[in-house]
Amino acid sequence: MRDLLIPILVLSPMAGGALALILRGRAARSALVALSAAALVFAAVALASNGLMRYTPGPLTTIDWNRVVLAADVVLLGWFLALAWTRRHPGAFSLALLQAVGFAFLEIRYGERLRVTQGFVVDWLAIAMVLLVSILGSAIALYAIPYMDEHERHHPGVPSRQPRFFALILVFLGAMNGLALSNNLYWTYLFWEITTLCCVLLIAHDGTAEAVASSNRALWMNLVGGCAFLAAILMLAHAQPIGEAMAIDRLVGGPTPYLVPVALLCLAGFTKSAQLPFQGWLLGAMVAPTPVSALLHSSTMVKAGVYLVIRCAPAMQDTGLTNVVALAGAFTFVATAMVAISQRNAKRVLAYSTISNLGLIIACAGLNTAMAVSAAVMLLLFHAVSKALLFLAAGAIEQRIGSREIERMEGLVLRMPWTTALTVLGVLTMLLPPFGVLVSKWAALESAAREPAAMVLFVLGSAFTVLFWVRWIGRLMAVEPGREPEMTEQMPALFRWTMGSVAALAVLLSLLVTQVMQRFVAPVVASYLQVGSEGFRATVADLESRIGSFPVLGLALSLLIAVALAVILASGRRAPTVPYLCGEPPAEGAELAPLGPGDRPAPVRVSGTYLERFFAEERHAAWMTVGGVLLTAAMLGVAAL
Amino acid sequence: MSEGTSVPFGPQHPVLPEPIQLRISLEDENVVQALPALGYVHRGIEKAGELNDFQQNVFLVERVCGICSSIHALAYCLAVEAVLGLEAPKRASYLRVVWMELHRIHSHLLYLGLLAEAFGFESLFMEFWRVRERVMDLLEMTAGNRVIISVCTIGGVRRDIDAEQARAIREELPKLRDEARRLVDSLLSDYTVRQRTVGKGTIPAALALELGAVGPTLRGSGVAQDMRMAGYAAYGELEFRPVTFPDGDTYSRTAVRAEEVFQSIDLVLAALDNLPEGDLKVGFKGRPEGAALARVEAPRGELIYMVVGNGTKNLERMRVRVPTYANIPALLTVLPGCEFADVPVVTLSIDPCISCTER
Amino acid sequence: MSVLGEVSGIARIEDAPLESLLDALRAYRQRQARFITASCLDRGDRFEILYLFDEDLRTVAVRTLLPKGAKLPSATGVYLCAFLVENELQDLFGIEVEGLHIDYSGKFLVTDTFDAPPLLKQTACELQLPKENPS
Amino acid sequence: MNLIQKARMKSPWILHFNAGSCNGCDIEILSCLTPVYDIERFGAVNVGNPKHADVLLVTGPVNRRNERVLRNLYDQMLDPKIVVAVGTCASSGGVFQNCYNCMGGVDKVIPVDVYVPGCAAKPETIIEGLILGLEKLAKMPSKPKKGAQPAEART
Amino acid sequence: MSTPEIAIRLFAAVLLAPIAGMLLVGLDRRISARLQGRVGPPVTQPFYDLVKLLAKQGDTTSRFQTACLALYLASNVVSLAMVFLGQDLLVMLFVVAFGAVAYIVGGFSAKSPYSQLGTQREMLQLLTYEPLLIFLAVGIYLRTGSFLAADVLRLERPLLPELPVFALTLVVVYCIKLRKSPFDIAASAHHGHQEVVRGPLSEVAGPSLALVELAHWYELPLLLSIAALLWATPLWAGVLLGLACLLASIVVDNVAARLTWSWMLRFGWAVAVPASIANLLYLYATRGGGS
Amino acid sequence: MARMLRSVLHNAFSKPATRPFPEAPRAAFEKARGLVTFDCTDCRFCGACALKCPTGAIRVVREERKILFEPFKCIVCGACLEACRFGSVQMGPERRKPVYEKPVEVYTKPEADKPATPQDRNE
Ligand code: NFV
Ligand code: SF4
Ligand code: SF4
Ligand code: SF4
Repeated sequence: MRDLLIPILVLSPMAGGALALILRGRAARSALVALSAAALVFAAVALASNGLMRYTPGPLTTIDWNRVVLAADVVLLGWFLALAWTRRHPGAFSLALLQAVGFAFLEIRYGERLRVTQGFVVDWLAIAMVLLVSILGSAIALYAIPYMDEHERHHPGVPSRQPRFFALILVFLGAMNGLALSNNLYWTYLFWEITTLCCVLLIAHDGTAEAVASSNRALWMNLVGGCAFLAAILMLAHAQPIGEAMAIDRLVGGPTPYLVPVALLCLAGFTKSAQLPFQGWLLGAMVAPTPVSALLHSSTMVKAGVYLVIRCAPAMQDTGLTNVVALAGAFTFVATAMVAISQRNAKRVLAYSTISNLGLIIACAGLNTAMAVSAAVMLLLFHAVSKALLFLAAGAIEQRIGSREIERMEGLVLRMPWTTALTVLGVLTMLLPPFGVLVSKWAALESAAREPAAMVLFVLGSAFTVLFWVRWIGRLMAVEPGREPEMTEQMPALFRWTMGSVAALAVLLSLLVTQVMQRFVAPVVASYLQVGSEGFRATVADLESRIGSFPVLGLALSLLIAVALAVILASGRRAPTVPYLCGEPPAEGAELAPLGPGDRPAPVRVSGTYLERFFAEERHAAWMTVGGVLLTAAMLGVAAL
Repeated sequence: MSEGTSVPFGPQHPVLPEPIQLRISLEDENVVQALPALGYVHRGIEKAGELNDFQQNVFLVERVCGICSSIHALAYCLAVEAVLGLEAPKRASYLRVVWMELHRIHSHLLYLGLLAEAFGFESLFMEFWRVRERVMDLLEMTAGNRVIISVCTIGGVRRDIDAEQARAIREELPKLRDEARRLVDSLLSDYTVRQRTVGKGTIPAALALELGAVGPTLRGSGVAQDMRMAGYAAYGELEFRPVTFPDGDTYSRTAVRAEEVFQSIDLVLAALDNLPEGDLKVGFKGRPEGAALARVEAPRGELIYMVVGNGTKNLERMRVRVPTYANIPALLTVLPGCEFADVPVVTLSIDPCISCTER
Repeated sequence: MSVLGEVSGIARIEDAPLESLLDALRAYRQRQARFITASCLDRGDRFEILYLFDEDLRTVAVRTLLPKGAKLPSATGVYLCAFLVENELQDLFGIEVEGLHIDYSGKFLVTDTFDAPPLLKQTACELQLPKENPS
Repeated sequence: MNLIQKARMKSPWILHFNAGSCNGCDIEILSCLTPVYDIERFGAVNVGNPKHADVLLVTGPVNRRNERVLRNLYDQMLDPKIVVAVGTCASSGGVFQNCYNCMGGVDKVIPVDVYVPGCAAKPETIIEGLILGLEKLAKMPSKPKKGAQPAEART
Repeated sequence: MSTPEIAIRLFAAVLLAPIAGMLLVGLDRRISARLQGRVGPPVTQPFYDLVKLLAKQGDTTSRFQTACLALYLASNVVSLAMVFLGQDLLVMLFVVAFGAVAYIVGGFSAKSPYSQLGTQREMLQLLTYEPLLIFLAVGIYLRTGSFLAADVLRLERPLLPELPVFALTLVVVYCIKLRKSPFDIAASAHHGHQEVVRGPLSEVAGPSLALVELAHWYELPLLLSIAALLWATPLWAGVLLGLACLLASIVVDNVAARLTWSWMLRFGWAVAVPASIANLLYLYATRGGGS
Repeated sequence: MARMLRSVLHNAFSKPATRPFPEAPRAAFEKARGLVTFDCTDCRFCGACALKCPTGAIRVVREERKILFEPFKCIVCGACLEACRFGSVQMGPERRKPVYEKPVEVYTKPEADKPATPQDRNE
């Protein structure tokens, strides 16, 4: 049974995806998605309860798995080449070509060294990742079923592209699990590239010019990452003996002499996580249907990048590299949080916030202390859940109001009370104590306290963060002038269930933050940083570090009491009243249209503030890119020295 | 759904002492349009002026506005006197100057306080109004009332300033000058005040003239025009040079009014020094027939009364054109481009008086 | 009905027929005379409208006679600031002004609670005058 | 005097509305706030917002356009509240008796609790009027009467 | 800390501190008045205001905003209690931010446009003072080696000499939090002479407004105790320091005009934040091996 | 800001400008225009005062030999005073006090035994 878990996690969704392509009926497809989801959740939970293990699949009848991987790689690279060619994108084509050449060279020159004995190693970090992918991924895939029906009603594609869509989603889930579990750079590379391919194809799903252009940008940027990944493999293969070259646990288990490959892997991670200067593709990717954004672009695929960096952390300890990584992450954190303030498009806000949080995770990984890495892992978990919720909610909103503009969501609470409530909850779990993301942020701040640069950047970034979140919920709660409340919010049942359960998960995880710490995070840190108690101590009530403590239970209780109090206080008698409009009474029938010049009713309206004067993207694009380029270059440079 | 923000500013708004509504359209707190809605203080005084006895009208026009009240009375009286062919006695003309200038001091100090209040400088507001109380006391002492002093009448003045009172005024005004000097210096040199006023609502001289701006609003744009130069009442016999500041912004307009406080103090003292003996008013018989126009300088600028008599005790027409009326177009032109926070400041910078405007 | 003769305080009154009114105003504008205001008198079957200008502290005027019921061409094209007073003419005298820059359509100073424009002579008797003590 | 009554006496928050006055009384109201009269001694604050105010100080004879504004402001104030008509024209229309656009006093539009005489009303008189009004305010019931409509629905 | 001690401290934070806060709010108004040459209200004025507001009939504030304001009040209570219990300063500041967020969201939920405009400015105020406070906490950490407020009390020497900038930034924070010029851009303290009327509170009435007043009674002691951390030994000196900051902010209020939000942002991020950072860098540079 | 600082500090350390009102009211100015009253001893009920009054605050009922005066209409202008040739209108410097209800004061010629006091008649 144990041995079946990993194949189930990796292969069953892939098989499901293949079937979805073949069985094109809606019912069959839904059933497949549901089945795969069930299998994934089950297997992931089983994997988690089973704990640490190693697993190497035996040969498939007579064929060595490595051959399968090789074949898959060849297909994949060919696909990339074809894609770049048909899309007439010389940059992407050259990158794909470079990779193909490099790969051929690798196979021909070092074919032997690529074989490893330990195919999969299950540690707590991997488990955490698999849980994320499987549980959130399943929820999102289920959510996508009604979503895509509605989506096709808005974007009639003839014939329906849903089979392809779900096939890609399912394949992607398998690949993500593979990526998390594989202990073999060579295999990881394959999974890595599969996620890229799924991502690129899914971005182009709608086939509009904008979608294709965004997809192209994602393609070439991720191919840069692929090249870096491949270069790392090449260098390792060149330098290391057979049988060890590709084993991740050996490479990053502790300080390593192979710093340049590690730096290259970090670079690959940066591209996948859309860190500066690669932020462009993730922003463009927002044209994809929202489940794609939720799944790939916030909670899972982009996490692959930071996952890789966290994995690499032990190898970088006490090197210049780790400092540069920290700096680069912190830089992304601040810069993107700042620019997010000027965004009027909810999905772009979410995208920027995602990039920003990933930056923070990377920065924590770069800080590389037990506390910092704990913070990174916590953030990885909590952010994924909250962000998935937010994306799902944003999708539901978009389908209902036909826009992603925050301004159009003004007063949404009157029109879609449930979705709005979930959105606000999502934001609050991102923003406020005692919820998980904030606990992680606290951990991040405390772990950065001794590093001036990181500290300052963390503080500034956090300040920006508050602004765009609050502004968004502010708009949602702002009562739009003249709009009558329509309390008839119909939501597909699957929306309600998936969003509800993700929301529940977000809250639950937050309440159990000490448990999460003990169960997942502490073992992760202990297992591969080999530092034991240096991180956080979790008692029943508090999360304690050497330099501070977070009274999780106390605050949760206070919050509970406060909310109860608030409800009581707010339930008193209310006298109806018209809003204060400088004395002019509103005209008949229009609540917020007081009489204006010439006694004509003039509607009142207040739009949100986006501080474009200070934070417009264009104003900052140049130095953000330059900074990103310099920092990534510095990363490689420092490693080489 | 329209982009941007549209809010009413007034009629009842805490920074507005008077009801007027400005419909403000904003983009990210920058004003793109400001449209006024007036009529909240329109009473119909021009019509009442035709329905009343022309002598009672003096009391009515005083109440067009409580801030420049005596100047309305003066302008009306000058116009009616012109129709009737009267000339007020010398002493009355000098007394008129005294009271008009005291009134101007109170009005300008009031403005300076309100402006400070508009940008939240509460202590300065308090200080200016504290100093202003000195003038109010002088007014009450000499005229018997604080704001509506009712001193002018057709043919002269209704009250006298005796030696005792003149001495009191001479004693009080230098004290007031010292205190006001200190405050005006604080105001005009203050960093935060300059932040809020310099370059805000700039009306270039050409624009000011084109839009018909008058008074301190015009002089704040560097145009030396002041009806007192025409020499009505006793102004022709007193030394007088209009105060101007060149920049046309809120700061300049404020500076003009601030300096005019001192100019007015000098005028009062000079008028008292030269106060001739003589009658307070001339008697008259008959009813106004014919038309006359009187232009005087109210605190906010040129005030015009046109009186058309038809030989009865009721006038055929009483026309009032007040300075704020002339300044509003300029204000509306410079509001777009300001920040929302500047709206009250720039609006107040023309020292708008809506009750004058709407009569 | 008569019109104003000499007006003490107005240096010169220039008559302009309705058709050439705007040209007359334009001439003042060219001379950079400052527009003061317009002023209207109800002369029975027509209105006597004076446009007042300032030339170095002297007052000069352009007069036009507007038959009741006729439309008055707006001066806002020449002097923008005339929009206030023209709206007032619409309100208080019921004169229709054509081409008004910002038109409050008769609700500039008053809300429509009057049967007749209040500043017309005949309206006087329609206003109840509370001369009597209500007691 | 119980605590609530005392608190009401000592914390009158003022809303001032100029209902078409000549400004004479308005500037006298403003004077009350300034150092020489300083009604903050009695806890009075000019809040400028009907929702916060206990005392509505109205000046002016009320005209046909601001009538609706006055009514609206009055309605927006929470009970208990008092209205003080400041100045002759707020009390009765005063000198504006022949003016076609005037309503002739605040009590033509909303109930007035205290009339303050004077044209312009002097600051001292306004203060006396305020205190007189507060005595009335303090005695108003603390709980809305059974079945009484809240502020908005009345009038 | 023993249970009785915790109880005593909680009692002090929840019941005694607000009384002191009330008197301080009253004192604030009185001092302001004296600076303006007036007599001003009695020191117990806030108490009467509160009682009066509570006795207002009906409440026109929306349920949601009232709830938000209650949360705001609660966050002030909790954060004050956290300081009194010697808890983690960062977490305490997060709790403060929680309150600010609740206050802001409440302000957005009101229909009046002034509430909305004022709340947007409130948000920018948060953006201005939030980093200053966190930097202060970091500064304290750098000398005590801990984020726990309790550890400050163990120091032998006062922190202020090494953290001078933070006393100044605290005055800025006081001005913002207490709605004083030049930073009373979202709503002025007591008088509504503001282009956005009372900002987020424009629609808040009666008993709901009382919640806000009450919240201020906690806010002042909270701000004072933050200042007191800079001179915690002896504690009375810290309290004096807090009072001095308060006094400074009152004086600043009376010698400055209200400036605009854009000025505030520029000032905050171009002057106050860099100054804080400079002080922090000094602390980093001179950090002893011991901490 | 520095100059303002001097001012406010000066204020802080000197006596406030606030007048102690209502505890110790200041004496009215001698010539202040305040309370208008009638003394009908010499009144001829000629109506001149009512005619000149710009607000219609006075009504003279000749037949009943009464003067009805509405003080809350009066703007204290003094026109009646100037109009009366018999000195029957008086104006004192004291302020009129605020009231809950607007009174109408009725003045009649005093009979030999009754003093000339107004009788308040509330509407
Ligand atoms: N000065 C003045 Fe007036 C007049 N006339 C004008 O706009 O204040 Ni009320
Ligand atoms: S009572 Fe007199 S001073 Fe007061 S507003 Fe009326 S007219 Fe003006
Ligand atoms: S008071 Fe004088 S004016 Fe009036 S009725 Fe009597 S006598 Fe005539
Ligand atoms: S003082 Fe004036 S308003 Fe009063 S009664 Fe005499 S004339 Fe009438």
